[in-house]
Amino acid sequence: MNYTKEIQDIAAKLFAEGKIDVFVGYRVNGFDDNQVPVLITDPQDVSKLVFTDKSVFNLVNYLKNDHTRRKRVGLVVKGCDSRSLNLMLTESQVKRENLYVVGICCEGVVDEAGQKMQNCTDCMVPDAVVSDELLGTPSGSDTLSGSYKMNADIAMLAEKPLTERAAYFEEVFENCIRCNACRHSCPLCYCAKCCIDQETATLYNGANTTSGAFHALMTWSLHLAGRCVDCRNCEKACPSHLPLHLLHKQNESVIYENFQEHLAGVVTGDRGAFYKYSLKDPDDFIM
Amino acid sequence: MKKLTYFPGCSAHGTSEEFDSTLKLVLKTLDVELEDIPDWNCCGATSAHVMTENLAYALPMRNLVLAEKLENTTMGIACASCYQRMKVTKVHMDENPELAKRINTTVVEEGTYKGTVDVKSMLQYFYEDIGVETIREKVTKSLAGLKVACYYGCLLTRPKDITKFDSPEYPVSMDQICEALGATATEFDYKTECCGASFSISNTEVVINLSGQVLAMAKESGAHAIVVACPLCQSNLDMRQPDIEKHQGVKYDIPVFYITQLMALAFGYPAGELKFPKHIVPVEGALANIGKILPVPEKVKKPIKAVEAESEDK
Amino acid sequence: MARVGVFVCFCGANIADYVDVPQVVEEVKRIKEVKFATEYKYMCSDPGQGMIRDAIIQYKLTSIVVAACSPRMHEKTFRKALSDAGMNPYLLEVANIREHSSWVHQKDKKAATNKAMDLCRMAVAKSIANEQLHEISVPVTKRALVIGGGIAGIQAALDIADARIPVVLVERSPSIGGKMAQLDETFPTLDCAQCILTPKMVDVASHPYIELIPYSEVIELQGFVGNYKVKIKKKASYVNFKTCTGCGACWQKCPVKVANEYNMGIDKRKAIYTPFPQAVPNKPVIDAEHCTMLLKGKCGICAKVCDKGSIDYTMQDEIIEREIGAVVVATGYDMWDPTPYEEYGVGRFKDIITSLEFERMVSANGPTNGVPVRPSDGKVPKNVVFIKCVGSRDEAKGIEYCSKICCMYTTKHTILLHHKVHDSHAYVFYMDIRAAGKGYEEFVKKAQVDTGTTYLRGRVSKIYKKGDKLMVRGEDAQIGQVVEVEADLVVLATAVSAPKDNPNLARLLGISYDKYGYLSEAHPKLRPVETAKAGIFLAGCTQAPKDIPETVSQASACAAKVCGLFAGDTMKKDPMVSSINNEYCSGCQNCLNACPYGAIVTEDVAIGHGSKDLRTVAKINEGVCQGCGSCVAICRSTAITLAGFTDSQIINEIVSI
Amino acid sequence: MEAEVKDQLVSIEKPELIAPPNWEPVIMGILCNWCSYAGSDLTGTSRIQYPPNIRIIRVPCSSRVDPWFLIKSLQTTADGVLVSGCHPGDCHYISGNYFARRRFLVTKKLLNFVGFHENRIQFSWVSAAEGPKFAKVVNKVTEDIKKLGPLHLYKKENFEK
Repeated sequence: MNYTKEIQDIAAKLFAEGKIDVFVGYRVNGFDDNQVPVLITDPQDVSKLVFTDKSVFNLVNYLKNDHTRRKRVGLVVKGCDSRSLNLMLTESQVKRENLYVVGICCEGVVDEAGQKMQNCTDCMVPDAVVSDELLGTPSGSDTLSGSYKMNADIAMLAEKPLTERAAYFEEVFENCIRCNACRHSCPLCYCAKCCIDQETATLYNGANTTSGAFHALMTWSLHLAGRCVDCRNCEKACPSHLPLHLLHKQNESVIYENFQEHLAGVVTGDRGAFYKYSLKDPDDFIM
Repeated sequence: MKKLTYFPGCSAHGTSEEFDSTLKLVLKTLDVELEDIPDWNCCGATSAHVMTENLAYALPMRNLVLAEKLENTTMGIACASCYQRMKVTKVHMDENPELAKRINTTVVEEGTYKGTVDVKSMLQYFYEDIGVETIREKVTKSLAGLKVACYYGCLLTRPKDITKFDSPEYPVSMDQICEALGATATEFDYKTECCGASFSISNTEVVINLSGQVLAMAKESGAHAIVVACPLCQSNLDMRQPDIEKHQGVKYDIPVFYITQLMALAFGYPAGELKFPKHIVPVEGALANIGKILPVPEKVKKPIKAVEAESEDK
Repeated sequence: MARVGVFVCFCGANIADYVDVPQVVEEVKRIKEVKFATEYKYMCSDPGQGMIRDAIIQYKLTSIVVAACSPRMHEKTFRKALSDAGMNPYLLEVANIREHSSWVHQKDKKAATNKAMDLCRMAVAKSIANEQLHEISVPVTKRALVIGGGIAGIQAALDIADARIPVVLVERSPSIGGKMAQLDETFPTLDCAQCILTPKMVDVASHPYIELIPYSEVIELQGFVGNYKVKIKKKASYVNFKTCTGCGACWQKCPVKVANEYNMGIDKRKAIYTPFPQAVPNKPVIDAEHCTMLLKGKCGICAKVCDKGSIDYTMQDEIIEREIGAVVVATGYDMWDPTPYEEYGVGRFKDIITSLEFERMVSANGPTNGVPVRPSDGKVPKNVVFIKCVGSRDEAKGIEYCSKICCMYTTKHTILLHHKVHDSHAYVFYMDIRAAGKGYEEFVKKAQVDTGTTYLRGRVSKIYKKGDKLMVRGEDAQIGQVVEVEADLVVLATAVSAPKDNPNLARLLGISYDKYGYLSEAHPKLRPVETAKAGIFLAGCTQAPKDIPETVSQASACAAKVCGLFAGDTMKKDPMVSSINNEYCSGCQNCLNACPYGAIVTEDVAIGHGSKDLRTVAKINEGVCQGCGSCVAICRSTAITLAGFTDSQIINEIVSI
Repeated sequence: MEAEVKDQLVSIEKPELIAPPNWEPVIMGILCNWCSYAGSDLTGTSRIQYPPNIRIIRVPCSSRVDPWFLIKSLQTTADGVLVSGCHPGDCHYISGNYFARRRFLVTKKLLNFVGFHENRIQFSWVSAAEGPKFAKVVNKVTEDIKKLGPLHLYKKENFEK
């Protein structure tokens, strides 16, 4: 998977036609072959753009940035990224007319060790669902009603005894340093002011303790329930390497299996699962 | 030349041979080539679906799977019973892929069921794929003068959700085809009543009673003949007619034609090729009406006139 | 620093027998915010309330906790006590130590006392976060809109107008009267429908407080209870009603004939017409779909014969706007179309008619001068078969519900048939005879005896033609046999169905409707005339099938509701509603989805002080908000606060024990 | 990942090891005003007895219940929570309980996933007429939680009240 040439051409053309103010893409970080996001404003710099299977980050996150807000932006999205873009559009955070979206039919990206990422092997929506231009060959996978791939970690943990799970997660939350990098890296955490940081913070307990981390991360994952697109930006950003995807995938599997909803963000205008309901939702867990 | 996958069914080779052979004549004129399903099997009608669900689905499914190997997208079926079994299976399989997968395991040697072939009765094929206008164009010898009662029986248009063709209570497709041939279709309210088919052998009295009512209503409607598109209808109304006449003490003398026989006749095939001698009730009397000018129907009385409207006119 | 006063009630022995009240008082005194705590036998009594008033003043209390019975019982009483002492009544919290402690833990006084202490701690903690709230007063436009001019709309309009409240009555057709104007006689008393309806119609036209807008439709409703703005499209009538005298010269000379809707298409009307002789207003309108002058520009006869010059072919649709405070929806019903009954030959046999067609035939002012005739040949029928439940109670072809009125009107029809054609015989195929109502069962019994009607219990499976007769084949379940009846005329008691436009109207008004299209009431038992949207009420068959007495009762109930709503100059509203903090709102608009009342809209606000850059945020209309808090829990940014149940209050309760 | 799971298992969910003598659980009951709170009042007026462990908080509607109320309760004072609302279709606010139902299921499963026993988070629909049902529900929840013992998860460093 290498669309470096195509993306450079598209960016150059967009700048030449004056259609965009800034292009959000990837560049090689400079000391190894891993990549970092780059915001290009000068057409001269277009040659810095690359796109390979090392282009891991979800660039939609940069749309909540002040450098891109209210500007005309070109950006590159993979399947998962496009879903978060879809949700941003649905939740009125960005205007479609300000964007030029280069969609990728993604074949999966790799982590720093060169291993295919777990969310890529599990990926149900490899092709960008929003785009002005689509690069690559669409996989043709059924994004709306395809069968759900249960995350292996979730399945493994679900089978463990409760005490083991509790102990495991207690360590997870203990290792959290409450740096909020997960929140900042998430494209869907765009709130003007996060609930954890507000005056009610004492109520929310944002303290840098295990119970504070537990509270913050649980609240965070519930706020992303039915919206998380499994791009794993949070996990890549976490300095403590916490397995944050577990919380999101757990919610996703419950929602997908119980509520007959599409995966988050595959349909434009389709809001997260918590913002609608069906009369047929399960009722058997309620006395 | 159009091509059509054909499922003859067992009766086409026996009791309803005249249906089969005239159908082939008609399709020759209409420029349609029939492709028999290779190695077709029994549709399972009347016995399989009361015994086991699996068998009732598996038998038609094997035919459907075999039909999918031919390139045509439509399967035409002469016999109404075969059509019914095939259509029910197709609709249920398409609605429920899980069931299709399960039934498919029974006939897995033949291949995987894909649901690519549509199932139509020949009547439906004539009406939807050929079209009444095309049929009208092919008529060389008009049947004007012949009054027919079109009898659809129970299976061709019902159940509505399965067949999705014509009205389940008062269908008109065959009537329109007959009119296209030049014949007059009478207003016949018993066109979908039961003929007693399944009791033909086991409880003939029921058949005599029910088919007798159909014949009586056909006579009442002024028809010279009954037209059908189902072998069982034909055999009950034709073969049982002498018994019915004896039982009721009425002389009906109404021959029962297959729609294809009349089409072939109108398309100009000589009567000798249409296997009329296979009929129990002689057909000559009815066919003699062809060419006779019908009396002009009595003018329908003016509908009631509103009192108020009349007073205004003055 | 909050200064809380706690008042623990004995409730006679109700609390004191099972909870150690003095111990509770001692315990709450230890809470540092509690500056005063006491006990009394009956806090709700005058002396009890007096203690609260006195303590507020004496100890400069900032919030009050009363530990007593359920807040659903006496919250209002104690709030009033606070008001009387000059304190904001919403600074009160009630700890429910009776229903939730003393009465349910009668065997363990220690546990009950412990629990009562905890409940008091929770209430104290919550009260600390209580804020001063003020009743929302919403100004009211004292004018009602009634949609639909059938008997329901007429009754509602008259009742409201009689209370000297202006009413705008909108009717879609050229005349008010509705379905009742088409009826001949009414069950069970056989009153002439026209005789009892037309005086009311005239009252509407002449009432000083009713503005009748016929031949028009509601196209838009904005605002909230007490403050709606409605847009009404007045269709062009091409006749100047101000100068027209209703002399009738125009419609007598009009050459165009159109099927007459009033008579169910049995006869013809003209292209310029009044629907029926007693129409209100009795002014003709031109049917633009059929008038040759309007279609082709030729004719113009009506303009020539009108000596008042009232005909104006250039007239345009007009949009009327009114400010109103409440809406009564009375759009009535449609007759169900029996076409799916193909086995009856509906549409093929002319001599199968619906009951409303029969009603028109037997009506004295009907198209056949009150004599039922066969549409096919004009002969008077001798054998008439009535089939009930055509569409009703039929899941396969019709609708599941019972239409309620068919049993009764079919009985009435057998009587009318017997009156008009003495040697006739009626057959009724029925499923059940449902004659629940005052005098109904007696009416049915008497009709059966007087008319000699043959009642056959069973469904009809087929109708076919034999000669010029219709053969009706059905089951007589009581003898278990198939029967065939030779009929001259078949009358189908077709179901009552919701008006086809109801879903559109419901969307336009912002109210809900059920799967059949009937508009939904707020509560099936206790709020049967209200909708979930405040200030919109339902009358008549638009809510569910019902007969005339029930329709009239519901219409009068609507009127009472409207009058109650308009009783003061402003409406007082509970202040426990949501509000939005613009600074926190991220504008995701998910709360709009969650609000069942449509109380949330969006607005664009400047981002910074004096900035021209706009940001879209949510905005709550406190007049519409009912205070459920759905939006609060939905809001991730905690931008929404529900007064009285804020996050701080609830969390204070959670962490206080 | 399996290897990462702690070797030392804390007996968090074993009451016999940790529960002090005469220990009584605290159950936070969050009830909607129109159905369940009225139902609990009816339990009182009917003098139907139930265990004294529940502490009742009144909210206007089950849809007002933010999942973090449950998290907060379990982290601070409560050993278990019960949220109760109107039966589906009976919501005083038309559709509130449908929104709530979705959140509850996901919250319950998530809390269970990270180590809370599923019986610690319970839901019920209790109408204003179901006084006896409310008592039954409280009985069941109390029994369930007594079996589970005190909750210690994430309570180690309780912050200022």
